[in-house]
Amino acid sequence: MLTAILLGFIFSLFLVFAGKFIKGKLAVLSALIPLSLFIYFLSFLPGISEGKVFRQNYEWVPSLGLNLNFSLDGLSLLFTLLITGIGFLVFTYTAAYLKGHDYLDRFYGYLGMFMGAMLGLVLSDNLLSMFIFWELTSISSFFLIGFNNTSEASRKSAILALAITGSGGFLLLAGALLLGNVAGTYSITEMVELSNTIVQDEYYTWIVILLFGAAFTKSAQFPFHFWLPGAMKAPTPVSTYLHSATMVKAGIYLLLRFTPVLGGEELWHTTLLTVGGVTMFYAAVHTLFRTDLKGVLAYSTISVLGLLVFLIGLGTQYALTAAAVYIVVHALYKATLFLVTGIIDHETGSRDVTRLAGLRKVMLPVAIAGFLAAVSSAGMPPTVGFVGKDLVYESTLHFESWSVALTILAIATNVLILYAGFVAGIKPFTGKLPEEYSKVHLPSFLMWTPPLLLAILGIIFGIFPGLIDQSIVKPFVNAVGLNGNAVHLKLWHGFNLVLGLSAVTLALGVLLYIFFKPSAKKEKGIARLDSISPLNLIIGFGNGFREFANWWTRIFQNGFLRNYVSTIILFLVVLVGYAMFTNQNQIPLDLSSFSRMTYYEMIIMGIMFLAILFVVGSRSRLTAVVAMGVVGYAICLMFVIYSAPDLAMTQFSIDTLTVILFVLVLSSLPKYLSISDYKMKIIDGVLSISFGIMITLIALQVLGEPVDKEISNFYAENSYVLAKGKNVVNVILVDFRGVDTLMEISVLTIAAIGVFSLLKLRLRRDDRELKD
Amino acid sequence: MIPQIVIYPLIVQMLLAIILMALWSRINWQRIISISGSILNLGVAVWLFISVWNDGTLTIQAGNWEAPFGITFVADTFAATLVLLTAIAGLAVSSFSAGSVIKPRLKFGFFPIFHFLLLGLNGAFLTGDIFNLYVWFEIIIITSFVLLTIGGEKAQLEGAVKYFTLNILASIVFLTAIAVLYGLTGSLNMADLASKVAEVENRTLVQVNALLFLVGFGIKSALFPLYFWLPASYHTPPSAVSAIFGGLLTKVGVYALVRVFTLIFEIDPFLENVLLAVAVLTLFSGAVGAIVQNNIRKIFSYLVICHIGYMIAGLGMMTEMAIAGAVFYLIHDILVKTNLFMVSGVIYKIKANHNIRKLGDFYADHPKMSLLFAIPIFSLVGIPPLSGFWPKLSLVGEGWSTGNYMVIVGILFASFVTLFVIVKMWGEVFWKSGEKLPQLRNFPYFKNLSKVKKVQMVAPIIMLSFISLYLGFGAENIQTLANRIAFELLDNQEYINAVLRK
Amino acid sequence: MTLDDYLYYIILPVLSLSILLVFIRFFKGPSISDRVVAVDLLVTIGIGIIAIYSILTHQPTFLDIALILALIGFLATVAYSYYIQKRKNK
Amino acid sequence: MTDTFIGIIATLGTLFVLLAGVGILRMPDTYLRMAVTTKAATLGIGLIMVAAAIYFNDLSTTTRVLAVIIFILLTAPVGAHLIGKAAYITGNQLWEKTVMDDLEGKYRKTGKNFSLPRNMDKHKEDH
Amino acid sequence: MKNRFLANLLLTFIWVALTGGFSFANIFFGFVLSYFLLFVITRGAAKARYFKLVPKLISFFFYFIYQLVKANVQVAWEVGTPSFHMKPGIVGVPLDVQSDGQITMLANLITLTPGTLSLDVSEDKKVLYVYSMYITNREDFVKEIKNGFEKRILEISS
Amino acid sequence: MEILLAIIIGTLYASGIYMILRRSLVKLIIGIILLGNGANLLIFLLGRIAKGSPPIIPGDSKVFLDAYSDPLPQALILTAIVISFGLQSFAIVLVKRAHKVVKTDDLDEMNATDEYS
Amino acid sequence: MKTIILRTASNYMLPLLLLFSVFILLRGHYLPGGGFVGGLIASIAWVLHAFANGLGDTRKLLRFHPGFLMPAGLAVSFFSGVAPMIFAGKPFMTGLWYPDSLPIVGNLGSALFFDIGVYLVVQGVTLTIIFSISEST
Ligand code: NA
Ligand code: NA
Repeated sequence: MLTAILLGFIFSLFLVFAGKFIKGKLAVLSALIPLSLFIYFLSFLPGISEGKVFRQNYEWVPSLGLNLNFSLDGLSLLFTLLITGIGFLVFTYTAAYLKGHDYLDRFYGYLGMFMGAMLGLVLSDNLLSMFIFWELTSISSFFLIGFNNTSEASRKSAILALAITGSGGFLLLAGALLLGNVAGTYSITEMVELSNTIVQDEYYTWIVILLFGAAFTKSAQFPFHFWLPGAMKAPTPVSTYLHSATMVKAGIYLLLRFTPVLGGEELWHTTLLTVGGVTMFYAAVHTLFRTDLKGVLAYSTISVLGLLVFLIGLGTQYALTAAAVYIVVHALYKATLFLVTGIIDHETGSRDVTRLAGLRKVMLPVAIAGFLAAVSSAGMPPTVGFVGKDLVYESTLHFESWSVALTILAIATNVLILYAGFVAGIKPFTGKLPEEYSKVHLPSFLMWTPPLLLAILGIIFGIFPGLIDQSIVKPFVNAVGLNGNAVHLKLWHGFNLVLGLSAVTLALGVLLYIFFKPSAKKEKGIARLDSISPLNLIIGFGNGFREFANWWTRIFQNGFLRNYVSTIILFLVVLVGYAMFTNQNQIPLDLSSFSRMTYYEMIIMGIMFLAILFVVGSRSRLTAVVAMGVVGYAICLMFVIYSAPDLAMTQFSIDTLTVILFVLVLSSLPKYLSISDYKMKIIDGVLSISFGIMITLIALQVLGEPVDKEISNFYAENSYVLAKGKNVVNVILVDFRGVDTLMEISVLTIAAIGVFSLLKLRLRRDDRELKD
Repeated sequence: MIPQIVIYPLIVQMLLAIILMALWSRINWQRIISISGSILNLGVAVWLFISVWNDGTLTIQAGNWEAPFGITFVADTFAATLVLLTAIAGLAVSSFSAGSVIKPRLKFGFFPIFHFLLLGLNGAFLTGDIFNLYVWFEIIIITSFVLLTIGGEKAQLEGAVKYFTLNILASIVFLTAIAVLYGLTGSLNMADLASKVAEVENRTLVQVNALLFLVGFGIKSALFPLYFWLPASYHTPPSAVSAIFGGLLTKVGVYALVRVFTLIFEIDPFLENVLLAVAVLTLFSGAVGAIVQNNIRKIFSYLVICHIGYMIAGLGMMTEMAIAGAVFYLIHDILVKTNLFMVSGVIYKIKANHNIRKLGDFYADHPKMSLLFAIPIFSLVGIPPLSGFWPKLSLVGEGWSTGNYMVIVGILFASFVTLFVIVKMWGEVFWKSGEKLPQLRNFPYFKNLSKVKKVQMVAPIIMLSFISLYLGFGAENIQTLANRIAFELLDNQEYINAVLRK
Repeated sequence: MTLDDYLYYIILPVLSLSILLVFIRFFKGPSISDRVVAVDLLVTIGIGIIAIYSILTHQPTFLDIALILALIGFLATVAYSYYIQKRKNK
Repeated sequence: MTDTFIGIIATLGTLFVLLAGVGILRMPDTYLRMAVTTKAATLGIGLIMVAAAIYFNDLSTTTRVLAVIIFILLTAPVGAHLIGKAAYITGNQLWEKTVMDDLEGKYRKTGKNFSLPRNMDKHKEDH
Repeated sequence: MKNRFLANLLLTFIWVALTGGFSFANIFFGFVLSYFLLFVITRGAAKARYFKLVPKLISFFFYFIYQLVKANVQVAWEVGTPSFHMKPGIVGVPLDVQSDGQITMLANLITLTPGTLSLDVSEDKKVLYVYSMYITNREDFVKEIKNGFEKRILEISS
Repeated sequence: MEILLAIIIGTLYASGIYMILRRSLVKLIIGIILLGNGANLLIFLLGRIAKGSPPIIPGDSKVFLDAYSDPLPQALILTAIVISFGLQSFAIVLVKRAHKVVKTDDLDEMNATDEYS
Repeated sequence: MKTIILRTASNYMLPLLLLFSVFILLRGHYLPGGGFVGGLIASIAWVLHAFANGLGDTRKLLRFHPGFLMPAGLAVSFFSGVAPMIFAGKPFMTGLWYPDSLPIVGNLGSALFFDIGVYLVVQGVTLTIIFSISEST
């Protein structure tokens, strides 16, 4: 299975280096990859239908609990078959659809990567590796949606899609880690065993909310649905593959996968029913107001996704069987419709339903495919869509509460979905062919066979539901934790309530299709409500956030050095002040250990104090520099008094040198500015003084502590004996701590080089652009 | 036998700096010696790493004075790893500089200063003495001042004034902290301090002391609200300089914080709250800053800040797993940020512009290079399984187990914004068809450079990209390393025993 | 009264007083030259204080500092006057 | 005996230093202040140093003291000269009772400088 | 050659005095060091015949001390009493001494004497401008300097 | 005595920061120098001070006979002083160049690198 | 500055100060002083000369760019640190001592060479900085 997943990635990697080969007719050969994978997964069918689960384990990052544990059960198998099967058709279709495109190799690369990621996602038994593949589907879909990268709209939708699914991804990450934390394992199989404890954990609500966040964003549930219509900017093969058949179903997959772990609780059902219900109806209504074929399809897709969530929310055997069937149904007919739309778009250059008509005359096989798909989406017998819809009504009717309301909601949605299917699959082919499209011809068979094949499959499964009943649907239902034998797929259940509801649905749907015509006016009409649409709310929020970001950044990074310094000092003073004054066990200051105060010390300190004030208050630069000199000399005298001759010498020489330096540059230095106003001076003064007081207090506190002179004593005792020097300070400098000194002279050297280059290096004026 | 190997990374860099200084204006020689010296240094760093991996913490006492009397150099796994990363980034930037930095700058000591910087970094990672650490920090900041201002353009100087002032402030705070520490314990050796600080009775003072270190190192590692120097300056010097700055400078601060707070001070609840609050705000503030920028290097600068938050969050939670996450992120970040600034340098050399609104066409014009650049760019975002992803597992996971929900929110928010910003940048720079930019006179466009220079610029990007890929796909190895480092950091007895020869 | 007492209670106070007087001049200025003269004198008196202090503490080592002060204190004066003259020439 | 001797010399030296201190404070113009202080201080410090030399009474200290005295004798007048000249060049006013100025016109173009009241030059400082 | 040798010896002596060690090794080291320094500096040392110089130097020294004390007392009185009796001024003194060394020596001695201050030397080195606290008349003042310090300097250095 | 010294150190820190906040390039440098002096004196003070006992082993003995002051802080300060000197000289020249190139002394006008569009 | 007095004085003081600087350098291991202060005094001597005579004259006297002293001095200090590694297999900066004692200097050892390196570097640094500044104004 690892090989199966990696195949897609290897294929894309191969294209990076050998992309040229695939640009010609060889492109179609790449379809062999999904085909062979399809056959490979098909080979598991017998085993799966017998209830087996196939597993493979590889170690990857065991330290983080992340291993490539793959398991193939009924749920996974359905998805793998969809991914590879529809993948095969899409790969084939693309060879013709994008024939001669400059970046065909890239496109296939992204497709391959996406396929691999999708397979990994549905095969992972390890929650973390599942997350990895989840993210990879997002990122590869980003590249696919933005494939026409010079178009701004295309870029924007790609970013929007990634932003929404990506943020969902982070929720999944958080949820996965929390779940792993609660369960003590990342293995989903083990989590199923631990379901009872997980459900009772205090974090259960959190886990569910986070996973729902991930699933709803990925599967375009209200109010996160809006990225999906936007993603229709992608080339049609992408819309087909990602946005109808596979990627958007990842969220559904996630919900199904975790039904046995997290399901059965009130929170789980209510949320899913509400969100799914709202989504399916809201999106279905939207199809009425779309004139772009892809727009119609996008909203009907959202609607179906809502329906699936709704079904998972019902969670009964009927409902989950319905979900399984519906996944198949939808994949078949929606992929067909997308591919058909793609052909129409490719050949006529238009997707406007108000203008397209009568195309059956020029592309009959396509028309047949469209018709079959539309019928299937309408749930007319003998299509598999009919089977699916019946199961939906069965499940709503059998639900323990609100069954009437839920059924009505389902009917209303199905009516609208029917309408959408007809608009997309029938309307372009019926009626009178406009003049402008008379020259349109049937495209390469590579393009029209895939939709036709899918459409026909929809009929075959409808007539012979047994083909999928035992082999796929039962293991699927088993995999989500229910008994798959309870419900059997049948085309004909006899005359009963459900059949009646189906008939009502069909009748209403057809009536709607006949009397309601899509128009640009209606589309504009609903556009007036855009300002309260989730998309615009999110965009508005985004803009608001951007403004906030701007404000925040300008507040802190405001360009004024003094504000930066004040902020830092304030931060320090507040932190330290808090630590010092909130602490209970303050030790009173012990002054007895301090040395006697003498008048000469006091005079020197007094002079120093005044000199410092003089520096601060001086209005002349030179005076300030001279006063700085006085401060330095006072420090030097202090060093003499407190037994530090080396320091005194150094301080004095350095001070003199600093004065010399100042004096040398002073004439080319700016005037001494005194710009700050009175208020500023007060504020800064208060801040500075509190900083100074803080330092003084710390110093006095430290002085009250006992001293440990072990190290100094070692130096003193061994200075001559071991290091052959009597000036201990010097011995420390050149021997005990010689590394410090070596680095100190390096600092000096670097500073000198810096000064030298600052003063001597001038980039020539005409080389102002000469940057690097 | 004395493990002299501990000090070899310092010897090599110092020797290089001296030789390069002696070859003052012979820049061709300098290029050759810098690159080959960096290769040698990489060899030494690998050797050191392997030795430490096999034999455990190695120490050497400078001047043969036993600890705590002399200055000890300690190579534990953490230090050896960082020295190795410095060697890798150093080699990359050395080559990149040889190709990209213009002659006048090279003639004014670029390479010697650069190797002094690497010397400073190695020293800071290896030293076991707190005052000696200060000295290494000073080497680092003075070299960074010089590298930042070399060429003396207006923007450089404006940025440098702020960079300078705030970094000096950091040094002063650091020095103040050392003064307090010495006043309390009479010792400077970090292993010795570990026990001596624990014995101090006045815990308030110890806490105050820890806060001083936090602020001093916090400024250097660009934490909120101390980071202002970084966005003001990182985009002004040559890209080669931004690369080494972006990759390593703030990380030394992080290293110091991790070292000090695992070895010397213990994190009490107050400190933990401060660290975590600072971490979350750093994540937030950096992310928010990156959103509003249009200059590539400024975007990266804010992301440098933002991502420091991950590491501090890991430090603040103080569990083994969280620290391992922080360390993993540190490893990832050093390589990726270095690489990204080099990428921005190549883009600049090609287009002579840094504004993402004006740039474009990269995907159409340079498909292979775009693909290459995608590696560091998407590693930065942490698209799994690229390198930036893995540490988030540990960090978010520990956020849940320690109940620090704000940290989780911060991490996810920062990850999301990083994703958004990078994707936006990708769209603008690589996908969009850009404006027609005016051709600049005298600008050394990439296409006009000699083949050697092109190779010198692109090869390091390839090298670092491959290492990043290894980090991602070989995450198990890195995680094992990070776990070992975290274990050693939290159980510091091995370090202390190795230093004090107990 | 021992010599130490004499130095401590008589000589050192007088020297300190002198330094204070000079410092007042430094404070008052009014011109920069006056301040430089004052600083020069401060350094000179500092040498005297160091000498007395070295007697008081019996540490001839401190005389070395006096030596350095005598040698290079002068250079600051040179620098100031250099600057003053240069500025005037501009 | 030696102690008394040291005391006397130190007292003399200190008195000269005090003289310089009072002088620099009291004298009315820069030049007078300089004229009063340089020498007084030099002599005073020289005497104090001699006292120290006698006190320690060994060769190396004595040579060091001699060195200090020589240095001061060499540098003090040069320093005074430099500041004096600088003061003159920058236009420090001579005291109002000054009787003659042979340098007049060499560095300053306009007439008599010493007729101005004392503190006018305050405003000439650079701001 | 000879001058350098003398300078060399002088420096060696200062070295020995500073270090306070009269051993052969120290003298030798001082000699080598001074030699090296002089080699670096390459300057002609002052021309002087040392043998005749010594007695004059001694008399000069005492004259200087006398002047120093005399002037200091005068200044002390001026500073110490409440009222001022000064008649300050700047006087240009025409010079007979010619070499830079002599001029410098004269100027420094004048400065060291309280109450006077060498302010400037004219460009052509012919006039020394002296500031003095007590000027009764120009001629007396000039004469005092010329007969005092300048004459003695000429004696010892010619 | 320690109290006075502690106050002086506080004053140095306070005035250093105050000068840095004054918007003027020259004052900025002076502020940095004051802060540096403050930090050095703080090390000195916290290493405990002692009068009249320099850490120099007297002439003919091999070890200290009397009390001696702690040599280690002195060595540290020496290193710190020298490093500050290197930084200060660089700062002085940086300010000189910045003034010449940016043509202002007002730090508030030096904010181009923090601007963005 | 055009003043004969200073120029003449500085010509006498230069050798005196240089001599003194070496003296301070060498005695550092026993008494206050050492490479750092010694180097500063030497540089101050050169700076004084430059003040009095102009930079050109001082440059001529020096004969080489003072910047050269930096790598040279660093090399001296560095090798005195590395020497024990190479010759004795001891750690970096271990003191190596010549068995007999010399006057002034005392025991001859690697520490002295280290200090000499410091002395050279300090001069190189100070002079490079001051000369560059003087030339640029
Ligand atoms: Na030092
Ligand atoms: Na020494």
